[in-house]
Amino acid sequence: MSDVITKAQVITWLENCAALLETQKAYLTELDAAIGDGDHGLNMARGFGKVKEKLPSMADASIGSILNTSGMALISSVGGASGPLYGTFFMRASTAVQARQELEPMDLVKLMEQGIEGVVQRGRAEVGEKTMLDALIPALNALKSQLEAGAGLSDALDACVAAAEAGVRSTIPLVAKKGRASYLGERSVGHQDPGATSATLILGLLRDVVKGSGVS
Amino acid sequence: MSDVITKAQVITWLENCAALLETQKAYLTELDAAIGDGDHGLNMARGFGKVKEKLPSMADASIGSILNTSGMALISSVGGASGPLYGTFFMRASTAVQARQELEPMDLVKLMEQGIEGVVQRGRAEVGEKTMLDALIPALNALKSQLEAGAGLSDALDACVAAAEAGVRSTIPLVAKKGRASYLGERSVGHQDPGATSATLILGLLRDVVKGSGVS
Amino acid sequence: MKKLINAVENVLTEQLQGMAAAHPELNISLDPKYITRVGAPFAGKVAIISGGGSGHEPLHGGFVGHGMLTAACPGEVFTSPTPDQMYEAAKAVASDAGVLFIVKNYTGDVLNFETAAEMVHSEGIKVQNVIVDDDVAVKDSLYTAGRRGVGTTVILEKVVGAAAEEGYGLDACADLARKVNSYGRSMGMALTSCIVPAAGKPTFTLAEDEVEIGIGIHGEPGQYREKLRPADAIVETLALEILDDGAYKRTLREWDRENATWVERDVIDEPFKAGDSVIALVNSMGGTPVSELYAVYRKLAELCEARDITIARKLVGPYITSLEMQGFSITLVKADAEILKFWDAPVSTPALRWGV
Amino acid sequence: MKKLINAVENVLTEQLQGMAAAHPELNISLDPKYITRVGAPFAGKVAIISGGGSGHEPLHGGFVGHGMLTAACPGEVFTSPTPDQMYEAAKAVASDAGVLFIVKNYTGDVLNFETAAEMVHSEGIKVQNVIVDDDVAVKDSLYTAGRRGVGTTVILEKVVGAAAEEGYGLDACADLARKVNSYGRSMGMALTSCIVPAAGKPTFTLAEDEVEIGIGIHGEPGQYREKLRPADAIVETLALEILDDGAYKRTLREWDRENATWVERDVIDEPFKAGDSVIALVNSMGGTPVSELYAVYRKLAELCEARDITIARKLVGPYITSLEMQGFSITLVKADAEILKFWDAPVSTPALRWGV
Ligand SMILES: Nc1ncnc2c1ncn2[C@@H]1O[C@H](COP(=O)(O)OP(=O)(O)O)[C@@H](O)[C@H]1O
Ligand SMILES: Nc1ncnc2c1ncn2[C@@H]1O[C@H](COP(=O)(O)OP(=O)(O)O)[C@@H](O)[C@H]1O
Ligand SMILES: [Mg+2]
Ligand SMILES: [Mg+2]
Ligand SMILES: [Mg+2]
Ligand SMILES: [Mg+2]
Repeated sequence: MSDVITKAQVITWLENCAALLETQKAYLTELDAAIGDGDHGLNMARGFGKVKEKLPSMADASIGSILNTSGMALISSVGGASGPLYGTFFMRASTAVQARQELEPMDLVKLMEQGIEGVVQRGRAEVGEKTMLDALIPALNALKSQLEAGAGLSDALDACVAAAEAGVRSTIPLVAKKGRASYLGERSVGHQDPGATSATLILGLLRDVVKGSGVS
Repeated sequence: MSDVITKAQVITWLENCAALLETQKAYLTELDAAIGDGDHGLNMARGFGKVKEKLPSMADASIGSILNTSGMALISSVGGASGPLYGTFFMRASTAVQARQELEPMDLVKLMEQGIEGVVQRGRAEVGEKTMLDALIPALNALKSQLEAGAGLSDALDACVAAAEAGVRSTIPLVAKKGRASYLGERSVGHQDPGATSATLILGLLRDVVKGSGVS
Repeated sequence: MKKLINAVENVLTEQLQGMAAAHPELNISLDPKYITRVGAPFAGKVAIISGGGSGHEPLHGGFVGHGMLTAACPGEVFTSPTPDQMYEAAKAVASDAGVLFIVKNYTGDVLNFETAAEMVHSEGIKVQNVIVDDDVAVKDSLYTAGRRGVGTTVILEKVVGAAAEEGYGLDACADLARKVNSYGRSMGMALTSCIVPAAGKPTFTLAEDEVEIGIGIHGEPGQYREKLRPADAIVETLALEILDDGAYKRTLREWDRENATWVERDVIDEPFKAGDSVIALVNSMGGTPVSELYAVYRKLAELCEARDITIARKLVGPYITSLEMQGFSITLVKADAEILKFWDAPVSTPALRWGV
Repeated sequence: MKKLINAVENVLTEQLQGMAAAHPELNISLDPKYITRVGAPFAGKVAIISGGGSGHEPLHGGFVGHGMLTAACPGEVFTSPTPDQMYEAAKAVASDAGVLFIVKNYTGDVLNFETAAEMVHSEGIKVQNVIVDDDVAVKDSLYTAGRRGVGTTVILEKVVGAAAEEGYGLDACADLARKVNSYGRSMGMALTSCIVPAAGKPTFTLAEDEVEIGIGIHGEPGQYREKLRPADAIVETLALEILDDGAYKRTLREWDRENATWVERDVIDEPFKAGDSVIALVNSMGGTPVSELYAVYRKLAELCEARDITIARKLVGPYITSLEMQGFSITLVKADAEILKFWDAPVSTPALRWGV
């Protein structure tokens, strides 16, 4: 593998997201049923299903445009809290890469930084409140520090996904302070956050595609 | 026993009705639940409870007035189909005996004739339609024919009650054609009519009082 | 039994007390129980009085007010009221124009209202009774007490109440009521049973996949029980029973004021036919939410259109209920110009309000 | 699951089709889903748009009409609608006077409406969002997403809709909406759960003698579960939580039209006090019949009177529901002259109608 991410890889990644979220629908929904309203898996599968529908018409578009279209598809089809958050993530991420046809490693950092900034601005959550940010922010930090320390993209993405996975586990003992789960107060302790879980699945697929282990 | 019915006996009879219908509440209600709406026992107990409340103030009244007051109490407290029917029975019966202080055997016949005529006029039912008339009309016929044949009051009342009891049993195979039970059509077959049952209980108590076996 | 009640004996009284607290425009007597419009009697206007067992709310108390009922008499739950209730209510609201009793066709209601009519008449008050018997689930009147009075009652009370408000006399009100009844047909079904507070347990039980078709409004058994089908199929069954019902003939008993006696009247309801306009009521039995009623309305509208029957006006919601029962009923009343005019007239009651 | 539905996937679409058939005075778009008043946009009048998950009928679609909402956006059952619904609805009904978004405080609703506001703004349409957060069952806003938006929404939509009808500008409408929200408090309870069609089984289960206190409107768990008590005791618990609730402080995010950005606003709701007049809503969660609501109203009126709080207006019935759930909620909104004037103003919607 080379140290750039091609447009074809981005498209494969999004296709793989649609496939995986469909198979993980029940799992994510179950996590959400414990501390939310039991629709996160349905929401994500529906949303990425819509993203997948858009991809064929995007063959000639830039990466920025692909991400933007994906974000809009998520926003208009997911609903709930996660729809505008994931949608904002992708739409903001697109502005970091604009008309590019392939991404350098540090583009990925910028893309995630801007996406996460959008999620924070929209959802006003911070790390430790039992949300998707508990996976996304450690993942970004790991990616960035690895790349800055000179690691290759592949290793940096391994560290990124490992941090996201640790972040997901870190949500288990937390009391939710944002979203529906917050109404449960102490009763949210002991349950893994569904949004952090879906975020980690999505990052894992990116790593797989970049490392060439993802299905095309 | 003599061959007249005294006012005291009438009062005892009505008191006994209140007591017996209270104890038979569940039984009558169960019969009604099978082919009606399961309230006949409640209705009758409530109604004769009200009659009993009125009796103390009736000590100096005529038999006609006692029956009339009882009928009015039934009408204003029973509700349902049986309320106006039993109420009408007593109010019409009262017109047959007016200011009397005691009743000759043939007075009882007249009283029942007029009462039943009221029930028929109000409810427009006839024998064989699975109503209280299936007990009342054979009972009247037996009473009248026994007395006309020279029987004493006691024997005539025995025949009267026996005919009512046979009448109640005769309702079991009938298809109801009047009242709520009629909506069941064929499904009403095999069940004993609650109104015929309560009428027979009431006639039985009259016989007992007249024969001196009723509690005072 | 899970209900918002205190002691079972006080259910009705406390609900009426709540109604009185919420509606100062109503006078509510608790003994005997009746609900009247504040300000009644209204000189020159016929007083419209209805009544029946409780448990069908908002019927009838929720329809007392300007342009509809002058008084309502609530019996115990699913038990007809007693004549002293109608008698006292009539005395409270009757003007010189007289009193019209609207009576749903159940033996208990019919007999108690008849007794009341005699009592009211002997007070020198002009009184007339009219019967509502619109439930096509009851097929014949030769072998039964006749069709039950159900949803048409709501529409009749609105229309005749408006006519009385406008100054129709007693005979004109009674004629209009007879017409609305003759023009109206209904049928209902239950998804679940209901619990009469005094009984404490469901009146009947349905399996998780069973429904009861052709029910009345008292949790009484219906025509038959069947497996739950899609809404469209159920609506079609009920709507076609109504739309395809043939001429219905029976004898009704009415008070003859001149001769102070009861007379029999032969009545025939003609079937619906292409070109008719109707008022449609899609009614919840109490526990079915309005969202599901719209699914019912959707199919009903389609079926009416296919038969060239125009739904000129409609009412969708809980209007004649059986406590918390889930299920629905459909009522169609053929609507001519007179009926539509009075349907559209202002009404202001707890449950129906427009134009004021 | 016993419901009057056909295929689970079509529930919402078919209910909207039924609504469209029943209400020609509404335009109903099915993709994306939104309901608008026929005739909109209305020149010079602020368009009032609300929305939220479905399953709360008649909220919000049943409140579209003269004197109330200009448009409503129904999401999937218990799921917030998506921004394209609000965006299309706004484009369909916005006049020069702008658009007010009424948003119940759930993270999903808030975020989707925020996204929509940005989209609508970028179309050059004046837009303002206001939040309803009145559920006192949620105690703090520091550690949660804040109080949920429940019953006050109904009263706010009526009052602000009337103000818009009378020609209030966008800022005036928004100020009035903020005031109504600040003046309103609610709390609810469930006797039974409800079944989301797509789920096919009850969201939670309660034993035959258990109730859930402090529920929201999505079948989410409440504050606590307890044994069924008499109605009076339950009403007292809910009413006192509302009447005795202290000052409630939180930060709300609102759209700053000038700077096209989001700003935070600190808001404090003052407690009720002796001498206050209120509008009271006694609301059915869907499956509880109006008769039981009157038992609730009876006790509520008593408790208000004891605190010298006057119920100036009231609404008793199913207005903001959770499908077929049995239970009720109480909402009290302090009512000043401005609020009462707009409450009394004419309204003509499928679910609320008077004066026209
Ligand atoms: N304010 C927030 N900031 C970031 N993420 C949030 C926020 N609120 C909720 N989430 C995420 O959204 C997830 C729930 O999404 P979903 O179930 O699809 O929406 P909803 O809660 O509206 O049903 C939570 O698990 C959490 O990770
Ligand atoms: N038309 C009628 N004529 C005579 N008796 C009748 C008639 N209709 C009903 N009944 C009697 O009334 C009884 C039912 O009374 P009850 O249960 O108290 O009233 P309801 O049927 O209104 O609940 C029936 O068992 C029957 O004997
Ligand atoms: Mg969720
Ligand atoms: Mg009975
Ligand atoms: Mg009865
Ligand atoms: Mg959700």
